[in-house]
Amino acid sequence: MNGVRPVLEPTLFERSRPGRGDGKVPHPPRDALAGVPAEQRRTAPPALPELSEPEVIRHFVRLSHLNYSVDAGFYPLGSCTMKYNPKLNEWAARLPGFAALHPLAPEALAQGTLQLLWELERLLAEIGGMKAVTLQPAAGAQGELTGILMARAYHEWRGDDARRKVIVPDSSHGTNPATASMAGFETVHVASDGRGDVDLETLRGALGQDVAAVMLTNPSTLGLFEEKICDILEAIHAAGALAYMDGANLNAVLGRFKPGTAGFDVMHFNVHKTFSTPHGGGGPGAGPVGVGETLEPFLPGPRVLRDGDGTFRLERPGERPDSIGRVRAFHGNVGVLVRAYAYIRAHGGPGLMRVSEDAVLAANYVRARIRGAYDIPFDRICKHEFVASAKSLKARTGVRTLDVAKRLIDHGFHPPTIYFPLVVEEALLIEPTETETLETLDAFADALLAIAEEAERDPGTVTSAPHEAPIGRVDEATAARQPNLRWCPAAGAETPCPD
Amino acid sequence: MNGVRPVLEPTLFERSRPGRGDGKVPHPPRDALAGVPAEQRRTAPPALPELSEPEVIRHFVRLSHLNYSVDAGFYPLGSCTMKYNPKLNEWAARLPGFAALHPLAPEALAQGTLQLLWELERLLAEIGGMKAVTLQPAAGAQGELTGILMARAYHEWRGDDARRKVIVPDSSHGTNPATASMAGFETVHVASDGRGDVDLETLRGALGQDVAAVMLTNPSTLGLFEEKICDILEAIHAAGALAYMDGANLNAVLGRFKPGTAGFDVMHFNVHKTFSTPHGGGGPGAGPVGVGETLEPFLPGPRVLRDGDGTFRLERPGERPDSIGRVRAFHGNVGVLVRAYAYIRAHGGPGLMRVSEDAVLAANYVRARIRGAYDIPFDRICKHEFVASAKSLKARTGVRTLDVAKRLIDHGFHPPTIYFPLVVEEALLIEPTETETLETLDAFADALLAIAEEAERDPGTVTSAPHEAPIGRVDEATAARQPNLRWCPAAGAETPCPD
Amino acid sequence: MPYQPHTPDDRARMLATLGLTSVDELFEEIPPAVRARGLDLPSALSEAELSRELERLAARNRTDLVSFLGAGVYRHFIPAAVDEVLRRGEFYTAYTPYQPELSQGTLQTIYEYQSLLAELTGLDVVSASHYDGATATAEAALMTVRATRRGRILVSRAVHPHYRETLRTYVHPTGFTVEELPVVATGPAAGTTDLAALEAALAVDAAPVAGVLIAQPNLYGLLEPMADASRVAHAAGALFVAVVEPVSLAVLAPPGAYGADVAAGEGQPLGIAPQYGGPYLGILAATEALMRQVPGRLVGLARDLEGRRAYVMTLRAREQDIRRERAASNICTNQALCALAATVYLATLGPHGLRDVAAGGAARARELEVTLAAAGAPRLHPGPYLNEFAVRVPDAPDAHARLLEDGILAGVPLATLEPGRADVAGALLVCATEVTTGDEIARFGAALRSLLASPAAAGVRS
Amino acid sequence: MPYQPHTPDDRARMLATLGLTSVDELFEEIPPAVRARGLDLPSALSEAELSRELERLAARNRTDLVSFLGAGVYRHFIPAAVDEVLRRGEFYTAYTPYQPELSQGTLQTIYEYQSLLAELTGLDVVSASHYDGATATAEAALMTVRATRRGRILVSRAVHPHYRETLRTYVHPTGFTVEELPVVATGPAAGTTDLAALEAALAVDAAPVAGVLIAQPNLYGLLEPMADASRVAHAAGALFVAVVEPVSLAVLAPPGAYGADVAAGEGQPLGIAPQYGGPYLGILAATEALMRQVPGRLVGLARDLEGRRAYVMTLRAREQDIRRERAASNICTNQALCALAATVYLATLGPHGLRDVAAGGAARARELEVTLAAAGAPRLHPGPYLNEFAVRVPDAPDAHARLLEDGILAGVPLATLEPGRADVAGALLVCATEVTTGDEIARFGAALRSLLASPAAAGVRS
Ligand SMILES: Cc1ncc(COP(=O)(O)O)c(C=O)c1O
Ligand SMILES: Cc1ncc(COP(=O)(O)O)c(C=O)c1O
Repeated sequence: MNGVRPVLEPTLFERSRPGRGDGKVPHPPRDALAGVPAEQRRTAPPALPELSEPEVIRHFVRLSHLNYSVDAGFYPLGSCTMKYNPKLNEWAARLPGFAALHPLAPEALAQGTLQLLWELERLLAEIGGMKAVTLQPAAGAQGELTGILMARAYHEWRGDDARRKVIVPDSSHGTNPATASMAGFETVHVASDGRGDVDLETLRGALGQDVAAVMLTNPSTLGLFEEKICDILEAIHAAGALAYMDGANLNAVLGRFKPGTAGFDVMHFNVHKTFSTPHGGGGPGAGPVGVGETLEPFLPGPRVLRDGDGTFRLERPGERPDSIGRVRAFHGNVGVLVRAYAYIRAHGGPGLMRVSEDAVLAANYVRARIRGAYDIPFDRICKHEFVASAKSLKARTGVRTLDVAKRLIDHGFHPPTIYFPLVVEEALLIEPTETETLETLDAFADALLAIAEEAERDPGTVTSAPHEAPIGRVDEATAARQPNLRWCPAAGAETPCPD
Repeated sequence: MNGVRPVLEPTLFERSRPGRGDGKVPHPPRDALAGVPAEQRRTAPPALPELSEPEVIRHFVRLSHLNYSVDAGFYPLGSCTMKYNPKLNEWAARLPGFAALHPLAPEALAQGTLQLLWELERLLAEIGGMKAVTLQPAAGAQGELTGILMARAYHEWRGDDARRKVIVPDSSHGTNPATASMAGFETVHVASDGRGDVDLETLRGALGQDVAAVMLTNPSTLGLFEEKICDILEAIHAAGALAYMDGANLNAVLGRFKPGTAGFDVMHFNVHKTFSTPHGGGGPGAGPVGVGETLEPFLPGPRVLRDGDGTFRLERPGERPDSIGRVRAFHGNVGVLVRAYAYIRAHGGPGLMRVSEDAVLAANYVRARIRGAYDIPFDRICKHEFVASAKSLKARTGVRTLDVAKRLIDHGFHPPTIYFPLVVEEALLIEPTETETLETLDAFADALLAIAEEAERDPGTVTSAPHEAPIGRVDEATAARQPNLRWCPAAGAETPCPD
Repeated sequence: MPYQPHTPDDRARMLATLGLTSVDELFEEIPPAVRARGLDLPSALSEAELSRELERLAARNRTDLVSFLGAGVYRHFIPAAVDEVLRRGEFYTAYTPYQPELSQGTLQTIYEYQSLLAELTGLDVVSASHYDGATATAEAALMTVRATRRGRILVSRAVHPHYRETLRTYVHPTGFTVEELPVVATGPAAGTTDLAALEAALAVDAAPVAGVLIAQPNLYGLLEPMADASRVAHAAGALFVAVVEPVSLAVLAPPGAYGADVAAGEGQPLGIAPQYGGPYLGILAATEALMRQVPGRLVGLARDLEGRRAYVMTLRAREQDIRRERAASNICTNQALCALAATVYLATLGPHGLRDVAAGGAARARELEVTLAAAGAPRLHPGPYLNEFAVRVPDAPDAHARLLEDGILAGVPLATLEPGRADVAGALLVCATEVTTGDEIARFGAALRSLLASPAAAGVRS
Repeated sequence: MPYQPHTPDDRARMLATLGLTSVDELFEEIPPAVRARGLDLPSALSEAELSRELERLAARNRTDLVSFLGAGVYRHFIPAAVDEVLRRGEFYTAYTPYQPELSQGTLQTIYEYQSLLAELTGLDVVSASHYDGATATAEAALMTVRATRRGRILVSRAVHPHYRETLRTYVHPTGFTVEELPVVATGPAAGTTDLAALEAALAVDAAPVAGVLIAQPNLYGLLEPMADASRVAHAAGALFVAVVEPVSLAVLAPPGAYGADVAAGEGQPLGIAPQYGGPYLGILAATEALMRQVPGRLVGLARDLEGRRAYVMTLRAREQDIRRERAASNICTNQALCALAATVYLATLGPHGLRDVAAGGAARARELEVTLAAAGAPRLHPGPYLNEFAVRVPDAPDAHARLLEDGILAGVPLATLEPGRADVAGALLVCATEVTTGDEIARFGAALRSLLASPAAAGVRS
């Protein structure tokens, strides 16, 4: 406890005592609020907790000890690319020149950040084989929305209003269909073939005058490179649709496959995956979008431009009339983009290729090591990740994927992504990334093998796991049925607030 | 494990693989060392471990999880003043203006730091009631040495060579007698009286023409204020000796007792105690020394001076001929002193008084709470700390102080200082500091009571503690008999290096 | 390789296990026609070189001016405790807390964030975070559409223009409509939303309104008649969305108190650095009635099977990974670490500290008002404000540029923030916060006074 | 109260438990005659105000000059990983690891530090850290006295003057003597320790020498004949102490290889910022024969009672808390966190990275030598050096001051470092490291050239 063994921690509210805290900011004059009419004022101060700095720090340090993290362990989370987050990048983003810059500061005061953004757009354009890039989207999903809105704007601009559908493979990430809906499209799912690729014939059948775009993830969320990618792109374009590439899995193919060059019209990058900005417990990330010539006019604004004299500026309102407009306030998750820029500059071209090589090598190595103990539904060379399955294990022993995942916790590992992609039963999606040592990969594979063996021998221990975590499995059903989404200081306890 | 439950960690050497690492600094030209004669070169590169950044971080993050710390828990360590370390101070010491300044930078470039040091000397002089302060000493013990060397220089300067002894109370910290030896003096111990104070008669008996100085800690390491301090000081001075005050316990009496004003000739401050600079796992700290008029000429140099025009400069060599000289290179543990400065400025005078009030209140409160279950050898109002003892407990149950200490670990607490001061059998020296909440103090007292109770009921559980720590009790005897002080990469194992 | 541990030997061992001889074999299924052969990027930099390059870029920005710039992003003092917590690898390198057993730290901080924001907004359901204030506002508008099954959204023109633009981008493809409500042109309410226009817009029976969006304080820093607007909106069966600034909620009536159904806003002022625009924190809060319409993650307090308190992501059926095309939103990655910053910030300041921040800004703003008026720049609007307001300055954009030369960032010319709006073209929007000093205000006043006294100010130059 | 949690209610409860009514009663045993009544200090500042004040002070320092200043403290690139580790509260807010069960993190890092420094120095016993290079050197000298029971210490005059001064301070009260060895005045060995003088000093049979201290590289950056000096010292029964710079040990022969019994030195170059003088890292390493003479903490690898590997402070009988007046030294608090910095630094750079740092500095230094010579400032000494050397400049202190005006910190005038030494008075001690750029060297060269071409340089001004 307290640095020895993590223990559960009371809430900030339970730690609060009236009269604690203070000393952070000067006390304003008594009449400071004289200008605010009484009816606009709060009648009672918000019931925020009162703590002194020592308690605040201890609270959060102890909470931090309840977390798993890349800095302390291996995250084989498929589709998430949980690679190591370089420390220089944390330093860089906090440089006062970057951190203290107001987004509405006149351009003359912002030349450093503007230059960085301008250069980063070009670095990403080269990596994606794209013509132009916007850095505004705050995450991959917002990148998707931006991309699909551009596709929509393009068809509208052509006067083609009949395209009401967006096609996604059944293995796609949930954000793809959700994006299509947000962009006002109907989603059509197409199935995978026996090798895990998109079924070309089904796709051809689904394509038509009513399809605005096809969203593909390549390598797919099964960790497989679409071998028929050329035929697929040809079919999409033949139908007058646009090809959207979900670039979340770009870590597998840096310098080996450039979506834009290959024929994709638009793609997003997940900088919090491929370019190693930290996940922060769920965010922030950034989801830049690259486009080819066709979609460039529709990019959201304002873009960063370089003037003839080498200074950088933002697009003026109305300078690019076909733009889909803003997708957020200001210029993007700039602090995250600084980290991505640093990451790319630290690697250079050959370095980024080596990233992909090592990521792919590691995934195939783990696949080879656990084959046999687990099903490998698509047992071919994978890219950065692969799907395993506990289907046979479950049939033999009753031990499910969920149990294997929870038992991994006892071995000191974060579980892989489970039950995704949806198309594989009892799926375990495993992505080792390039930043884990061979020793770690071996230890992880050994743990999976040991669990499979244990499932045969002593399934109860597996199905009741985890045993070593600060908490056991959570009663999620009750949590959803009787949601308690906030502490209620008035009630002074963990009962939901009275209405 | 890995952020869930701390596990032991292999050494850097065991994690090393040839070929890992790189990318931190540019590669110099091949002939970079052409100017260095072959016989001056190393024949083989040092066998440092090779790791990539991700492994380095994970190694140290995991190791950090094996540590107890103020940021995660309560340290009731008597004589150590383990108070909370403000976070602003960490930020301040890292400001590039402070951190990047070379100690031989011309004074014109160093005005900010020089001003801070100059002001800090004055702040400490006011707190200690002293005439002048040197900030050079790197720790309390070096402050003691500096102070005693000044006492020696003073007697030498007076031509009084007969004073070969330094008196210390038997309850004194080990650094006091060790300092006396380093300064070329013989140590004389004087006993405490029944109330825990220095025995005035014994002291009077020991004082004489051969005594250079008396080192007192006040409040003493028993946590008691020397009630006869005026008589003691008078006796010291009557014998022609100087009075040295070990200020390590100043946290108890800020604004209530100023050693210089009371008559002490010289004292040291422990900024890593009283002024809350972090202990860093054993250092660095800083041990400024304050002196009265008598000893000012002997202060180590160079001191920081303010010129008439308000600029700051360092003393020139020879400017103060009676100085004892340097006690270290450059100007002191400046980064630590920046933190101390910030701490004092954050409090102001009333704030520092409140620090002492709360520290003393907390100590007395815990004393009152555990009285009965443990012996309180000097059961009177204590200052910042108090001595308890497991003597009766041991007599009744066989459970020793060491066992109580180790069992506290299972309760989530760091043990107090034990078996010190040496004058109390089975001592537990408890110092809560002012930065712990009443809830924490209560929880700690409850744990001590519970252990005392358990000692009666189930002594075996106590004597075999800790049960919850990452390791159990260490075989220290073997460690000292067959010391293994370094990993031996050549042997590739934890065997001591071959000679 | 900067961050990869694999040695040639490691690679050889892995290839051997796979029965391969070269890594190229791992990429053979990429059709030759689309196989790329490298990347044309600047060469790799060592960390030492890269750090120097980044320092050089950062130094090209200038952040040392005396600044009165707000307009949606505010300079506040950020206690050192905030970054101390954010820098902990256990927080910033953790993944989304899908596995509660390994994520109680993140989950509890999110639950605490939700609880703190519920206190501030007076609304019970708070999303774990959205991208920023603008997207949170857009999602709030879409919530009103889903909840009411109506198709018209009314937004005040005194909502930040970036928010209105984002709203249009988000709503456009859905086929619903966004209409802007004008602001009052003259009189004591000048610059606030025109309530008469609101009532008129709500009265169109054929096209019932889903939601009404008004900002408090509004774009011009003015306090809006939120209670009246909320009542009018509800009377017409519409939902009311308050676009709020969180620090102001320490002293202003919370959305819950005036009946707002949803509150959206930018959480940047809660301990997050400006960073030229992000990452920030989209605040989204709603009444319990709207719980299942809230997009994005929600964390609930639950129990593990042994009865221990345990936090967990809950009501997941709203989310894209479960519901796919029927999800409430496509949001996946959010701004969790920024929510943590806000949580630590609020915990460190407490209710009294936060009140001091808000009131300190208000006090400085009044000092600024007096100083600028004395220098010849009176307020544009007469109504009450908290810590931001617009002042009339002859030839405002030019004056702004010339003050820059004096080292003063005189807020933002409304002409650049809202181009084409004659009513505000001659004004600067200025703000003060608790970090603004009396000295800074005096410098601004002096520079403005001397500027307005010089002939160029009369329009000779520009 | 900035960092105290006690509320009035808490205080009242504690007082009540004690049966007291006021905190003043807790201080009643302080005799009235010596009872103080408050502190006359500047008033308390809020964190926001204090941070501004500290920024203001820091900004009064200037650290942006092109710097060639070394002389015992060196600018090196510090990888971001170092501060990331040091900022972890688990390390910097931990206490001395007296309780091994709760301190394995700190203990293991110290053991690793000892092991890394053992590799670098070629000596097996490394102290957990000493205050700084100067005090470590003084303690090394005292070790030789204790081990040999002899009373004379010889120190080269080419050891850093601060170290020699500290040595005198430490040795003076013990009654032992310190004698300085001269440096060779002319010829190829100019500037290095005079070995003939060493032999002569060692030959005084009546007063046998305990230890001989020579620095490598020495004060002037020159490489000393350590192997010869070591041999000569040992022949006379004295111990040999090498005062070393740790980065140089990546490429220079380690003390163990030339028979040194003790190595002392300043660890600042291993990832520690200059900070105007500290906290730094006193390196102290010795042969196993001297193990029990080493002052300060030592950590050993041990076993817990269940056989698990466990680290623990060991050989404690040398220390003040056990041995009191018979301890090897009075040192208690050391520089543990700085030793951690060095450990992370070395782990991050590895053997090849550290070699690149040392060799990179050497390459830049040769570039600097050529440039300065071409500008009119030739080297003062002819012998080999690593990355620091002295150049002859007319009117050196004045030239130094005028170069400052050009933004160039031209090392240190030896006249200020060693006042009263005519042989070096006309020289600047300059250094280059891996962070020195070609551009910086060119700027220095150009500025120096134009300075020396101007009439003032001929001594007209000064
Ligand atoms: C394949 C894929 N697409 C899209 C996304 C969405 O990205 P974000 O979470 O950044 O919104 C993800 C994220 O997990 C993903 O794995
Ligand atoms: C009473 C007392 N004096 C002196 C010292 C020595 O101080 P330092 O450890 O800073 O050398 C200590 C440290 O623990 C102490 O408690």
